[in-house]
Amino acid sequence: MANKSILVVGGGISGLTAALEAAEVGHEVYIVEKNPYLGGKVTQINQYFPKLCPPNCGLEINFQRIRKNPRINFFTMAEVESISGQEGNFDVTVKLNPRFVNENCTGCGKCTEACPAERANAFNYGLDKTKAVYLPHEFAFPMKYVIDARACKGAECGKCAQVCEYNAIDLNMEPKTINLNVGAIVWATGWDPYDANKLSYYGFGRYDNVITNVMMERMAALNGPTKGKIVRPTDGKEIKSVAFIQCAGSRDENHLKACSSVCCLASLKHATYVREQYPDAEICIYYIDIRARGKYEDFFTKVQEEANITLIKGKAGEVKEDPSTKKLVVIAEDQVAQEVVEKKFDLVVLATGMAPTTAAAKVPAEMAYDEDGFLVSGANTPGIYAAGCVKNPLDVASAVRDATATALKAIQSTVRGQQ
Amino acid sequence: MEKKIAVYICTGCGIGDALDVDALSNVALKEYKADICKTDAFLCGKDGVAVIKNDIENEGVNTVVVAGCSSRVNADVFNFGPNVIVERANLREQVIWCHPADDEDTQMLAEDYIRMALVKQKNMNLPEPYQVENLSKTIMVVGGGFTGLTAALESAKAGYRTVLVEKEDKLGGYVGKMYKQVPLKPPFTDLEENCIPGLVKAVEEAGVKVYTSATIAKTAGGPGMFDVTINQNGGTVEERVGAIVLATGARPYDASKLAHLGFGQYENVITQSAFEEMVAAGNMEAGKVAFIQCAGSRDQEHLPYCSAACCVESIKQALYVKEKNPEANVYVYYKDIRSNGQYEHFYKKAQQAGVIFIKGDVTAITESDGQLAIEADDKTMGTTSEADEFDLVVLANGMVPTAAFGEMIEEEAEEEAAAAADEPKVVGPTIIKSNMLNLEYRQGPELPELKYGFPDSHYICFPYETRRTGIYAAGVVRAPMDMLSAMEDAAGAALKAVQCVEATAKGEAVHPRSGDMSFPEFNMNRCTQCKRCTEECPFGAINEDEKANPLPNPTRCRRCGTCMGACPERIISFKNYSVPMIGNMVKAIEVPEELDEKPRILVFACENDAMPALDMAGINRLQYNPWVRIIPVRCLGSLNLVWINDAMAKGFDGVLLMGCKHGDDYQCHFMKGSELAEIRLSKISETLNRLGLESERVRATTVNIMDYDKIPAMLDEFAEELEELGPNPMKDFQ
Amino acid sequence: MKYSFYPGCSMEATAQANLKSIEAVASALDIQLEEIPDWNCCGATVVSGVVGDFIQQVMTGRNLAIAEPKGQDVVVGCSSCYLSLAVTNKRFKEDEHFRALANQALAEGGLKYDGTLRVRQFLEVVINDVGFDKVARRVKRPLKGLKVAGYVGCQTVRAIPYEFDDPEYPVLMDRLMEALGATATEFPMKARCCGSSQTIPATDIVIDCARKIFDSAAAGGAQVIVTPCPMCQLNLDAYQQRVNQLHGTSFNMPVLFFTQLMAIAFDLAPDAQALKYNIVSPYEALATYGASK
Amino acid sequence: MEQNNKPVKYDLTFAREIYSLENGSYIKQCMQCGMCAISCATREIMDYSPRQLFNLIKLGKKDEVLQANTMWHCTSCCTCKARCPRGVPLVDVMHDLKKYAIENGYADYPQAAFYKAFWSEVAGRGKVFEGGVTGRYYLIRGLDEVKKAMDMKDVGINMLKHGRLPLLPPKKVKGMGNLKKIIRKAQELQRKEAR
Repeated sequence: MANKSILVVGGGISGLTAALEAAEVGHEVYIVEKNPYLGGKVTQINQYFPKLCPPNCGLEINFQRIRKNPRINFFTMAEVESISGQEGNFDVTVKLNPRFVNENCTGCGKCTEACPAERANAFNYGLDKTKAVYLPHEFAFPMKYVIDARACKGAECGKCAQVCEYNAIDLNMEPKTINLNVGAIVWATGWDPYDANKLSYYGFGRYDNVITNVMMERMAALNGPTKGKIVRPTDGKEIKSVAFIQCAGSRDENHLKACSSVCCLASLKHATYVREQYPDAEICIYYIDIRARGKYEDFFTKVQEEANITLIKGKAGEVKEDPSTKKLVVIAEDQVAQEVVEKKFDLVVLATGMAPTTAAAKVPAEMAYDEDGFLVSGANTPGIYAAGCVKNPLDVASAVRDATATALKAIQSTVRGQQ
Repeated sequence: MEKKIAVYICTGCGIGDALDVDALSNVALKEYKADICKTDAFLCGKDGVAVIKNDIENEGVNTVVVAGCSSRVNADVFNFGPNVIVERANLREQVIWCHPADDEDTQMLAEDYIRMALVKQKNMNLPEPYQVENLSKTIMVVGGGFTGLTAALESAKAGYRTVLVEKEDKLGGYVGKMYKQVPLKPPFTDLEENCIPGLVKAVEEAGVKVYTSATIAKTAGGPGMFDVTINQNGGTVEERVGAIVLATGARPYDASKLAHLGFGQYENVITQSAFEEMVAAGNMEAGKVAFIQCAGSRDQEHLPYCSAACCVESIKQALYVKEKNPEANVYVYYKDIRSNGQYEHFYKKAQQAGVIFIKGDVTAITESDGQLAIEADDKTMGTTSEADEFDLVVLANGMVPTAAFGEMIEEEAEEEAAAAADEPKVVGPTIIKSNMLNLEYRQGPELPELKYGFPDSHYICFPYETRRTGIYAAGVVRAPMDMLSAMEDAAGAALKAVQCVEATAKGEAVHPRSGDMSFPEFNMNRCTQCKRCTEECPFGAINEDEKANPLPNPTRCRRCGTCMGACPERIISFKNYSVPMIGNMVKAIEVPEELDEKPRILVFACENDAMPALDMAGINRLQYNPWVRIIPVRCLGSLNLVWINDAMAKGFDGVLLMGCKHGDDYQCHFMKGSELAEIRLSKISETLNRLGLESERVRATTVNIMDYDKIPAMLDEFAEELEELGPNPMKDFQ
Repeated sequence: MKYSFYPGCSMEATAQANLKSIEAVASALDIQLEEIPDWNCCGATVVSGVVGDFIQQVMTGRNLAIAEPKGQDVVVGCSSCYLSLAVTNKRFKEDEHFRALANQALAEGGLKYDGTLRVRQFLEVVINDVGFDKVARRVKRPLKGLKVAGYVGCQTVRAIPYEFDDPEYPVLMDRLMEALGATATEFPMKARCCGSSQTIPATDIVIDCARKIFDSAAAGGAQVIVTPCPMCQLNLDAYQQRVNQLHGTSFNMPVLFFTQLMAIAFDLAPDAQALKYNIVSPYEALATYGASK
Repeated sequence: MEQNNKPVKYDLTFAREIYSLENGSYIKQCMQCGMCAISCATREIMDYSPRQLFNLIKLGKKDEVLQANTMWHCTSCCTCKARCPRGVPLVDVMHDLKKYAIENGYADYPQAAFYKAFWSEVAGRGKVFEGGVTGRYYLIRGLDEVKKAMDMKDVGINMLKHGRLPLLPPKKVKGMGNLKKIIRKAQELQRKEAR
């Protein structure tokens, strides 16, 4: 007898969607998420294109759906260690990494006030710091604190444990392993921003005013490191000009071979962020092709009209820094003008693309991957499906569509397994 | 149900330090005669929960008020099963975290929230699900092209009886006529054989009931009970189905409108589909071919949108030419090559095959001796360029959804409109009579369009959100997309259809209030046939009889309460959400006398965006005016004007509605809720003025979830303005 | 640690200092270099422009074919030769059609190459096989306070991009200099072109490129430039005076092979330091570190 | 590029010839991003950026392409090759264009003479001797170039002084006969492949 339950690996927008859609059909679902919170990458996005609406809005609804649905079980700080068995009957071991904060946590925040240690805030891509015991972000679901073991001074400090009135801190928490038996698996571990350090000609990592598109999202976000103000990282001052460099890693045989699909629209959206804060700033987008497919074309048209941006057809070749002013020079061949142009900017944003998480960490099962490491769905092991950006570089709406479709595939596996 | 009410006040997270808990208990026990009231220092802890459970099991408690943190947290902890009503009074996020401790105003606020929670409980009942007789779990797919076949196959594979209706005599649609298809799998470089024959076979083997040469004459009923009349071969067939996938596809843009590209003028300027058929028939002999992208698309004069599929389709067709004759000269004129995602590999493949890509606007197409010449503004060459001796020029002429063809529904009868001319009115969505579903819906026979005729979802997070419950559009009828997307879309829509029939069977709502078992009930005795409910329902759930009586279809309903808010006679209510329930909550709030100089502001906040934003203000410890009392509503669309009356009569100095953004980029999860509320409000301003109440006392604002930083100013400024107006003159009349 | 060694033509003429210091440093680090017998010119980047890549790669392949029976990694001391050998080797490994054709030609000389070897640079061997720690332990006279601009140049890191270090902003040679006790300076031009073999036909290009490199090195406060590449060393050393004449600058920036600096830090004999070949005199800058004539 | 108003006309004949060169077909996959134009160490003095050159090839502008200094100014620094997002090995393509230009009589640039001199030296001795290359170069270029060389004589003298210009060439490759046979065979195979 096959198991009708479904394991979803990855609790980002794709994983959440796949899990919720399957659970709302009536299936028992387990979500395994490596972060201490659900929501994945979209929690770090300020606004979605083309509506410029906040992702937390949709997440809030999805979390409501989880709260109300007893068929959904989720594990944060968890990772799948092994998979055995076959479609309809998979045995999965899941490692639960220690949070050092137990279910007693009420989210009151006293521990953070007491904590003496700091850590770089990964949620804001290192643009600011949190205490070693921290709430991942204010919309975090579940709303429980977590301790970063690398930053924590350990039991001999123990200040957090002393102030906690609810006995919620357990500095000796050990990893645990649990076993699940499921009928189908949806792998929705998403993507990582491509490592911009590898694009040395753009100076990321050497020039602080060169940032990536995901950092731009944090900077523009009210709950980000600058409280939503877009500024020059070197001095926190207002900007007068900004360049967006498209295909920073994508469409590139040396980096990500595929097009990441979303970066053009993301940069157009970022242009609206900048324009809202700086009515007179110069905004330049360096591109090869502007890929605003389907009805997103309307957004492209609208941004061109309203945000007064300059589009330069020509991939930016290099970024140089003027060491005295920290201004950046972007050099590119403007192909319409047929000339090499050098322009100065206060801020350069690299539109880094999507590297599938499976480029670095494979599924512990027989699976196939394409040349960039994107997971091929159901190729070798029936019953294990890829959903969302681990399969194709997708925008959010498409990832949700894909995840919804994948929920059905997973359900089919549990039906097939029964026959 | 005889209610046995217990109130549990949590004193943890600083609540006990900031508030006089004994006084709170007194409100519960003395004022409201709650059966039990207990306090606990750590209510969400094991021991705290055990206390509640013990009272439920041993004391017969069936109605619980948890006064502590927000309902956004610990929902699982305070869930005591389907037979226990649980209500939360938010003393943490919305009281002590945003107001000073040990303060008279803060205490009054907390006490009011206890009162409101108790009143709310007294006025609510456990919902009983709406059950349908002769329920069908059959999935009907309309359209037998690539998307429709895929959707049908996917739902059949999930174990559901599936019916497929196709208007042509043959399945396959647009893709069926193709020579080959674009790659749908890694490495995304190779042309694939046409999948339609295999798909048709699989659909037949999966037991899908197929109707070809068939159209839908009528679709009546609602989810779980759609009664569909199918016209086929002069006769009719009836099918009862549970949910519907609309996959009627798109049509190529009318090339006769592309005379500027030589179509109609030169025989050898043809469309993408004509080329496809030519190659499929083996009649393509051309040695020199040009493809012109965006022929119609991305053009404000024609199709302002990008048709999404044409770039990869033209790359494919260019490869046909190269496959047949590697020496052939093939040119593609483009604005931007949109080979998104892994289709980048496909683009490169075509380049490697020797296809020449020219970024340029075609400025002229001419013909001499049967051969065509193209002049273009060649962008990367920095000059005007020419190429000639083309045997064929293929126009990538984009797509128009089948849902866009037909007459638009006219607005309501003229006289009615005239009569109500001075009343602002919400403009309903556009519905085009495209003759596909012929829904027996009061609001029109097809899915409402979003834009350009595509009946798409407006939500990024919820692409299958539909304004006609149980009917999901998929493929290129929904939005411009390529085959890979359409394939996924078909399965996604099939899932939603399956989900809808399952939820309907249980009497549950589907998204966004999935799982909600409540539904609106109508006290028809008092109905005045005003049609507000039938007009305003965002989901077309309510039909009308000839006498304009509303005929609710609960399985279409999404439980937003818009009908309840619209009804001037207040005849519509849910078991756990009603006009009196909220009205009594308003009345339960203590409004101090004028001399006390403690004004009161009532806030109706949308529970989807405004309530979380208010919580966030608390989490960030943002301090705001303690005069406000916040009542969450399902949607501002459910706002009934009588509540404003109640508030004014009670002596509130002002009322603020916090709803979602409306307009083109609306955020309301029920489409028009906040907009409707504002319109309703505008209708009473005159009345208010007449009563000597300044209409500025009642206003609406939009709040999104990330506006929490603006909330203190929003409330404080409103309070200041109210102070300038002075106290509500009705205050001491009560 | 035993390797086959391909010196390349320049080691016998303009870059004798390279050969001498490599040999001495290798022996100080227990690296055995066995010269490939009767090696021939790799064709550099020039021959392909006259007769095409195939001929050039076949010629280069002859060296690999001779070395193959020993099975040892082939170490190259010249960046340009490394480019030829590494790219050719990659082609032998990856392109079957090429391998078959090239072996047809090699057969004329009784040779065959199956593509089994690894081609490496001396710099990379020092870094990866010896390691910074062992190098640091071998240092006798730390180059404390010496500010070094690590000029990696082009082909060292771009022959096979990412194989060894970042192709445009390499850092490993800087780390090596630090292991010697020196300070690596900020040097944005560290991997930009010196003009290469344009020396003879278009000297202007070299002068122009060299000027930019000196500017950048000077701005970072460097006292000396080190490089692994004979062509770079020659252009920057021999044309420095010319740059000064034409641009009115006054650069006095000794340009050394990194192995020369290692020889100094290892306190090896003057012959191993091979400083006499340097045109811009390094003695003054290096006097305190024991640079000897 | 063309300044008159007449549109330039696409003719793929020349492009096909170039595509047939050893690395020529890579040109086809250029997506006109312009990365190469920025990468080049000598871009300021190039007639056309590599991207523009590829465009001209596509257009069929044989004279413009073969008379261009672009490939001759290439220093083989490999920056463009390392960066090209489409994986076009530009340095190798430049080799082909140089070879093609020489073979088709478009070899007026001094670099062409240097290249030929270098090759003669290698083909004759199996190794390169800078003195030999220089001598051969001036033989090809003639007296004017020698005059220019005299301007540089201080450079040469300095090199001599520091023992970096041996007057006698190093020994030839011992197996020169075999090497020549190998090269002859390779040339034969190369011709066959091109067909």
